[in-house]
Amino acid sequence: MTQAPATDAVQKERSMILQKEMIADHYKQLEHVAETGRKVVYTFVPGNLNELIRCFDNLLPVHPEINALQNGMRKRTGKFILDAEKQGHSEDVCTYVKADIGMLRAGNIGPAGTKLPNPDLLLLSYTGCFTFMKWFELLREEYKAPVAMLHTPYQGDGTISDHMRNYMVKQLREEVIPKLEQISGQKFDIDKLREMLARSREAENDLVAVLESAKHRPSPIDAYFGGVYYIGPIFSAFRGTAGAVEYYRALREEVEARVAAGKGPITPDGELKEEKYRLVVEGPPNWTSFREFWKMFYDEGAVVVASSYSKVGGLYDQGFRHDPEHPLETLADYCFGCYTNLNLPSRVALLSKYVQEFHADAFLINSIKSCNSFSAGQLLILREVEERTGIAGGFIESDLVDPRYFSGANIKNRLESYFQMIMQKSKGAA
Amino acid sequence: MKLYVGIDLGSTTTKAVVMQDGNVILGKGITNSRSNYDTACAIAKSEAFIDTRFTLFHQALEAMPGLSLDLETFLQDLEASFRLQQFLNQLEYLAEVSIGEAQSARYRKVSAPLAERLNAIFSSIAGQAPEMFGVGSIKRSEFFRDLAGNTYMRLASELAEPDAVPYDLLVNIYDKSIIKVENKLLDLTFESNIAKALKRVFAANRALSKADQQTVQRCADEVTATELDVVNSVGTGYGRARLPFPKEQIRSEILCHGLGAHYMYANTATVLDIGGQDTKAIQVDRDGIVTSFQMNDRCAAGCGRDLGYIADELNLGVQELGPLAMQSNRSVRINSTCTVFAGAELRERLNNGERREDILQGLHRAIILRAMSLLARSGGVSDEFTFTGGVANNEAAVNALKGLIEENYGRRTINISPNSIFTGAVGAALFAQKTDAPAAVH
Amino acid sequence: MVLDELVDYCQRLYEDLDFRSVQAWKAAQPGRKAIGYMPIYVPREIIHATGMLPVGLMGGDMEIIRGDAYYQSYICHIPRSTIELGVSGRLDMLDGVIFPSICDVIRNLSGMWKLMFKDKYSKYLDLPQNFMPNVGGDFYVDELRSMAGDLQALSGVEVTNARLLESIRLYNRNRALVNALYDLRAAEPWRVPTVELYLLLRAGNVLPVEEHTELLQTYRALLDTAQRPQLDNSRIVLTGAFCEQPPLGLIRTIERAGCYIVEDDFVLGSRWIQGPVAETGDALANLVSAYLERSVANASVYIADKPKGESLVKACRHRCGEGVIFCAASFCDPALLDQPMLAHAVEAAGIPYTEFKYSENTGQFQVIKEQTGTFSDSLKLWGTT
Amino acid sequence: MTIAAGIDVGTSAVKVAIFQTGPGTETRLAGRVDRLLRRNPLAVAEESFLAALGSAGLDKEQVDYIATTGEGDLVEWRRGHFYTMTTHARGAKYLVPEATAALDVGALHARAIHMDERAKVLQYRMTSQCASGSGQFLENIARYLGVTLEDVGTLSLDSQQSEKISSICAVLAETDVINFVSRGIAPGNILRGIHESMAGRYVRLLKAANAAGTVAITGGLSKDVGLVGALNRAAEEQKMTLTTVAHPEAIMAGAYGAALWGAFRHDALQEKRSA
Ligand SMILES: Nc1ncnc2c1ncn2[C@@H]1O[C@H](COP(=O)(O)OP(=O)(O)O)[C@@H](O)[C@H]1O
Ligand SMILES: Nc1ncnc2c1ncn2[C@@H]1O[C@H](COP(=O)(O)OP(=O)(O)O)[C@@H](O)[C@H]1O
Ligand code: SF4
Ligand code: SF4
Ligand code: SF4
Repeated sequence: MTQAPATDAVQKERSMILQKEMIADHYKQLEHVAETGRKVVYTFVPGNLNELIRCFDNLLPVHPEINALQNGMRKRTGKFILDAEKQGHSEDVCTYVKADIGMLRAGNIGPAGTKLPNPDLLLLSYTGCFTFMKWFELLREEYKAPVAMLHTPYQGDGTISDHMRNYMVKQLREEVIPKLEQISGQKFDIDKLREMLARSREAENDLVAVLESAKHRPSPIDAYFGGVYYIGPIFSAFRGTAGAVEYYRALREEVEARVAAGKGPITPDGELKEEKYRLVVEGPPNWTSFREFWKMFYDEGAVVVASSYSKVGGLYDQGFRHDPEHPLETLADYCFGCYTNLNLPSRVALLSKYVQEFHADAFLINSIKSCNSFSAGQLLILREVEERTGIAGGFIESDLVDPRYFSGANIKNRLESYFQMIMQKSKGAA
Repeated sequence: MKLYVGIDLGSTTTKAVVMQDGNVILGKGITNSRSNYDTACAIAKSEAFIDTRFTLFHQALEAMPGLSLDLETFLQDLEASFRLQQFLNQLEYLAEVSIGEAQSARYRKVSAPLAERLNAIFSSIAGQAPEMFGVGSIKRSEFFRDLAGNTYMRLASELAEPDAVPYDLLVNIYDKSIIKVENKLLDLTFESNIAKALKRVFAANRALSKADQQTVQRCADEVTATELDVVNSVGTGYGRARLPFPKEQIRSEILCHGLGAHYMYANTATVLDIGGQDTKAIQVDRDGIVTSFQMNDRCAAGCGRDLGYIADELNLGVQELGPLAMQSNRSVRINSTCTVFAGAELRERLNNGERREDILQGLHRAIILRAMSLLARSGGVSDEFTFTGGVANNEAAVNALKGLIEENYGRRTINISPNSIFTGAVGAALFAQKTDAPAAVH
Repeated sequence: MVLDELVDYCQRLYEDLDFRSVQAWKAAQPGRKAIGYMPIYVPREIIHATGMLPVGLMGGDMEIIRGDAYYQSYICHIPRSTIELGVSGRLDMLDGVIFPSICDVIRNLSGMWKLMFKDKYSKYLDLPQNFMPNVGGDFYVDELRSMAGDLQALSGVEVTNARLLESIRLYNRNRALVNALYDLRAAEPWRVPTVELYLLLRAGNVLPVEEHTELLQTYRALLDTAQRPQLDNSRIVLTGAFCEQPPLGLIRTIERAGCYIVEDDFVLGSRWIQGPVAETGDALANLVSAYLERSVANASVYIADKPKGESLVKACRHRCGEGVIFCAASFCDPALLDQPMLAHAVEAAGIPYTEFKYSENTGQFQVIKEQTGTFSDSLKLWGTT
Repeated sequence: MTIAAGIDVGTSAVKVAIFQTGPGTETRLAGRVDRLLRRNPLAVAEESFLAALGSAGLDKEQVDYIATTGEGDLVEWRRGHFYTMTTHARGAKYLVPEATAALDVGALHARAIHMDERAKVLQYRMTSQCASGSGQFLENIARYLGVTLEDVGTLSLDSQQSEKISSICAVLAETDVINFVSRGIAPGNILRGIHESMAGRYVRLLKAANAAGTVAITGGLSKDVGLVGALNRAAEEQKMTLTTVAHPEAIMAGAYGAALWGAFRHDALQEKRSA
C-alpha cells in the first residue's frame, strides 16, 4: 500500500514521487540502524501509535503487515507461506502471519531488498483483530524481544464508554510509555506528542478531502485500488511527520484539479475513460495479483467510490481527528475507531451510508480467506446492506498474500456475471 | 423461417434450443459434452434441428386432411425408428474403429481371437438395438457413449477369457475407440436419415394405407427441404468461453438460467440449478433479471457428478439412481464431503450391510443439503421456486428438496419442467432474440 | 441409577438440540429466565446469582441448512451451527446470550446476533488482556458490573454480594468435583472413559449447577461399582479443542485407536479458574482476581510473562502423558496459531506429538483413526524416547 | 522360529504375506495381491489368506500371529492390528533397507512417513478428505484417455512436455483434461501434467514430514514409472535431496510390515510370558 504505481505509460504525479521518496528514505534509515544506533519498534497498522513512537526521536517503526503485503505484490509470499507451513503453521490461518514468518526464516530481507533490523520492542496494539496478538507472541519467540501490550476493547455495543477509555489511557501510561522510554532511553515528552498530533490532524483533513472527492461524477479517484496508495503514509510510519503533511497537501491539490477537469481516476493502463459502474467495496484487496485484479474492474468501467479497507487504519471520514488537547485520550479513541473494531451493526450502517452518499450502484464484498476479523459475518453484511440500499450485492473470495487462493478465472467469471446483472438491472429499470 | 439458437455448453451435457420469433420453442437437442467442444455444439445443434424438423413435420401432418393413421402413435414409432437409425450409424462406425484398433501392433499376439470377440460383441449389440429403442423401453441413458458402452461392457465380461482376451483389454479398446467415434461428426441429420426410418416404420406397419404413406412421404420431403435460417445465436454454460462465438454472443449461465426459468414459469422468484459440476442458486425479479446468486467453487462435491460416480460404482445408469433411492424410507447419513470419496464410502457401507436404497437416499439428501446452503446464501427460497438442470430429472433429489424446502421455508410452489435440463439454453435463445447481433456462427 | 443409565441420560442431554431440559426448567416455575453463553469463559456465578439459568452453547452436530448462508467455507463451524440453532427457533427459550471475547469470529457473531435477534438481550463481554489489577482488573470490574446491571434488569433480581458469594460457593463445589474426576482419570484412565467424562461436562452446560453437582457425585460413586479392564493403551494429552467441540465419534475414535486421554481442554470454561474462588469479602472482586491470577493458559488470552507451552509441558508431566495430540477445529485461528509454539515447547521437552483438525460435524474418522493409531502404535512399540 | 501373517485390506486390493522369522532372519513364505473389484473386502481377505497359506504349504494352526493393517481392523480372526503407516514403514525398510522414509501412494490416500533405522515412525503426513491427486483420480483419467494402467507410466515418462492441471479438485480436473484433449494435446503430455501435479503434492507431504534421503515408494502407484519420474523431478526442483526407490514388490509393503510387526509382537509377548 505504500508503493506508487510504476507503469511507465502513466505520468508520475508529484504526490507519487513524494511517497516513493518518503518510503525509500524510511527503508534506508532502517538499513542503517546499526550505525545510527536507532532502535526499532515493530507494530501494526490498525490502531498504530505512530505519533507516540515518533516522539522518541531515536525510534523507528516497522510494520510487518506492510512487509507482507509488499512482498505479496512482489510475488514473494507464495514461497514464504509454504515455508511457514512446513514449519508447522496451519494452512487455515492468516497468511500475513505466515508470510512474515517465512520472510524471517529467509533472512529477513524486506520488500525493498535490504535486510530489516530485528525489533527492540514489539508494540502490540491489536485493534480489531485477535490474530495480531498471536502474531507477536510468535515473533516474541523468534526474536526474544520484549512486548508492550495495548489491549483495545471492542466496540461491542457500538459505543466507547469512559471505562474503556480509562483502561486504554492507563495501559498507555503504565505499560506502553514506560517500555518505549526504556527502549529508547529517552524521557516521554507530552508536548512533542501534541505537536505530532497537530500535524496528523492536518494531513487527516487533506486525506478526507481526497476520499470525499469520489462523490463527484465521474469520480476522480478509485477509492480502493487507488485508495490503498493514498492511505499508505497515514496508516504507517509517517502520520504526524512533516512529510505526510506535504504528501497529502500535494495529493489533495492533484485530485481537486482532476475534479475541476472532470477527469476520472488513473489506472495502470492510463486514465479511465468511462465510468460505467460506481462501487462500494468491503474487505481488503488481493495483493499477489493486485494488477490483474484491478484490471478486472477498470476494463469493465467499474470505479470504486468508497471502501472499508481504506478505513482499517482510522475512520477519519466519519469525523475523528487526532486531538492535541487530549493526547492520550485521542490515541485511545483513534484505536477504538478503526474499522474492524466496529461491531457489525455499525459496519452495516457505515457501508449503507457509503452506498447512499457516494451514489453507488453496486456493492461488492471481497472476502478474504485469511482474515476472520473482516470476513466472519460478511454474508450477513451483504444481505443487510442489500436490504437497506435496495442494491444487489456481489460476493467474491480471494486472499491477501496467498497466491493459491486467488483464482483469476473464477473471480472474473463472478465479476462478469455481477456486472452483467447490474447492467441488465439498470436497463430493465429504465 | 427465421430462427434463434441458444446453446448451453455444460460440463456434462451440451444443450441446444431452437426458437422461432415470438418466443416459441421449436426444437431441443442434447448430447454429452466431450473433448471436442465444437463437435459437442454441432451435435447438440444438429439434434435441435432434427427436433425442429420433427415439430414441423408434426405440424404439417396435422394440417393434412384425410389422414387415417393415428398420428401420435405413428410419430412415436417414427421417432424411435429414427433414433435406432442414428444408433446403428454410430455403432457401425464404432465397430469399424474398434476392429481397426484391434489390428494395431500391440495386440498382434491376440489379434485373431480379439477380432472374433469384437465381431461377436458388435453384431450382438446391433441385434439388441431394435429392442433398446422399442417404444416404452427404459433406456439407461440417451447418449450413445453410455448406451453402447453398457451393453459392450456386459458382453465383454461374458466373452472375456483371462488368458486369451482379458476383460481389461476389451475395455481398453472401447475406451480408445469411443473417443474417436465421439469426436467425429457423423451425418445423423433428419435430412439424411428420415428416409430409412420411414421405410422401417412402413415395413413394420402393414396396416398403413398407401394414401397415408404417400402423404407422409410428401410432408417429409417438404420438411426436409425447408430452409432453416438462423438469425442469431447465443452461447452460455460452463464452457462458454470456448464456444466459437464472438463475445457479444456469450452470456453468463447465471443470467441464462434466470431468464430461462422465468420464461418457463413467469412467477419464478428463486431458481436452483444443479448441473454436473456446479450448483447455482439464483434469485430473479419479476422480469427474470437476476438479483443475486451463489455458486459452488473449486470443489465439485454435492453436484450431479456425485451421482455419476455413484452410478459407475454401482454399475447403473444415472437415470436408475432416483427410482432406486425412492424405494427407501430411511436415509443413511453420508459423511464424505468429496465426490470421489463418496464412492469409497458407498462401498464401505455396502460391506457393512447397509441397504443400497438407503445409502442412495442419503446421498441424494446430502446433495440437496449442499444446495440448500447455497440457496440460503443467495437469499432463501421465495415463491415460486423453479428447479432446473439435469438433477431436476431425478425424483429422489426432487423429493428431498421438496421436503427440506417445506420444513425450512414453508409451503412453496415448486416448478419442475420436464425440459428443466434445457433451461440455460432456453435463456440463451431468448437473449439471442433480444440482441440484434448478426448470425455470425461459423 | 446405574452407570449406563446415567451416561445415557447425559448423552440424551448432549444430543438434544432443542434444549428440552432448559425448557422444562423454565416451565417448572413461571417467570424463570435462561441466559446462553458461548464457549470458554463466562463467570456463570453472576447469571446464577440473578436466579437465571446459564446455558452453555457449543454448537452441535446437525444438518446445517441456513447457518451456511452466513459463513464462508473457510470459517470454523461453531458459529454456523449456533446461527442454525437461532434461526430455527431452537434458542427461543433463551432470554439473552453472552458472547465472551474468544476470537474474531465470536466477536463478530455478537454483532450478527444484534442484527438478527433485535429484541433479545445480547452482550459482548470483553475480558481484559492486561493482567495488572489496577489496569485490566479495574476494567474487568467495570465490565462485570455493567453485565451484572443488565442481568439484574432482565431478571428483576438484584445481584447482592451475599447472593453472589453463595453462587461462587456452589460453582466452587462443582469445579472441585470435575477436577477430582480429571485426577481420577489421569490416575486410572480405564476407569473413567473420556467419552463419559466429556458427556458429563456437557451436561453441566444445560443443567442447573446444583443438579449437575449431584450428577457428578452420583457418577463418582457409581464408578466404584464398575468393573473395567485396563487396556494396553498409551497416555495422551489432548489440546486445542477449547471452543468448537469435537464430535463424540472423534473422542471415541481416539480412545479406540489405543489412546487414553489423560488431560484435555474440552468444555474449558467449566475449568477455567484453577482452584476455588474466594468465598468471603467482595464477591465481584473475588471473581476478578481469580480471573487475573488463576486463569488456565489458553490461546485466547495473552500470556505475558511465561514462555508459551510451559503449562502444556507441565500438564503433560503432571499427568504422566506419553504424548500430546494437537486437536483443533479447522480454521480456528487462536488454536492453530498457538500450535507451532506449543509444539516447539513439547518437542524441546522430548515429548512426542501428533496433530489433526476436525469440525464439530466431521463424520468420517478414517484419517484421524489412522493418524492416532500410528501415533499410539509408535508410542507402544517404542515408548517415549 | 515364528510364523506370522500380515493382511493388508486396502480400498482397492487385499494383500497377504506370510513370514517366518528367527533371530536375525526373515524368510518370506508367501505373498499375494487380490483386487477387490466390488467384492466384499472381508471375504476377499479370508480367501486370499487361505490361498496364501496353501501356497506356503501351511495350516492355519501353524501361524503364530495374524496381524492386519489398512481396513483390516474389521477382520475378526486377527490377533493384532497395526495402522497403515506403522506397517508401511516396516515393509519399506524390509524391501529397501537403506530407506529413511516411505511414500505410500494408494487408491485414495497418500502418506509420507519418515522413519528411523528401526522403522520407527518419526513423523508422517497424509492427504485428507479430498481426493485431488489420488490414485483413483489417475485411474479415471487413464480410462478417459483410453490408456491402460500399465501404459500410464511409460507414456508419461516418454513425453517431452507436460500440461499443467489448474484445478485442485479431482473432479473438476477431469474437465481440465477434457479441455486438453479438445486442444489436441497428446495423452502422454496430459498424464505427465497429472503426474507432476501429484508429485508436487507428494513432495510437499514428504517435506512436511521432514523426510529426506532414500524414499521407498510403496502402495499401488509405486508401479507407475511416470509418477516416480515426476517425483524425482519435483524433488530436484524443490532442492530436496531424495533418492526414490520403487521396489517391484512395493505394493506388498503393508502386508510385509504387518507380518513382521506381528512376529515382533509375538516374540515380545512370549518373552513377557516366560519372564
Ligand atoms: N434423466 C436423468 N435422471 C437423473 N439424473 C440426470 C438425468 N439427466 C441428467 N442427470 C444428472 O444431471 C447431471 C448433468 O446435469 P446438466 O444440467 O446437464 O449439467 P451441466 O450443465 O453441468 O452439463 C448429471 O451429472 C446427472 O447426475
Ligand atoms: N499396475 C499398476 N500400475 C499403475 N497403478 C496401479 C497398478 N496397479 C494398481 N495401481 C494403482 O494402485 C491403486 C491401488 O493401490 P493400493 O496401494 O493397493 O491401494 P489401497 O491400499 O488403498 O487399496 C489403484 O487405485 C491403482 O490406481
Ligand atoms: S486476520 Fe486480518 S486483520 Fe488480523 S492480521 Fe490477519 S489480515 Fe490482519
Ligand atoms: S473455533 Fe476457534 S475460530 Fe471458531 S469461534 Fe471458536 S475460537 Fe473462534
Ligand atoms: S473434496 Fe473431492 S470434489 Fe471436492 S475438491 Fe477435493 S476432490 Fe474435488
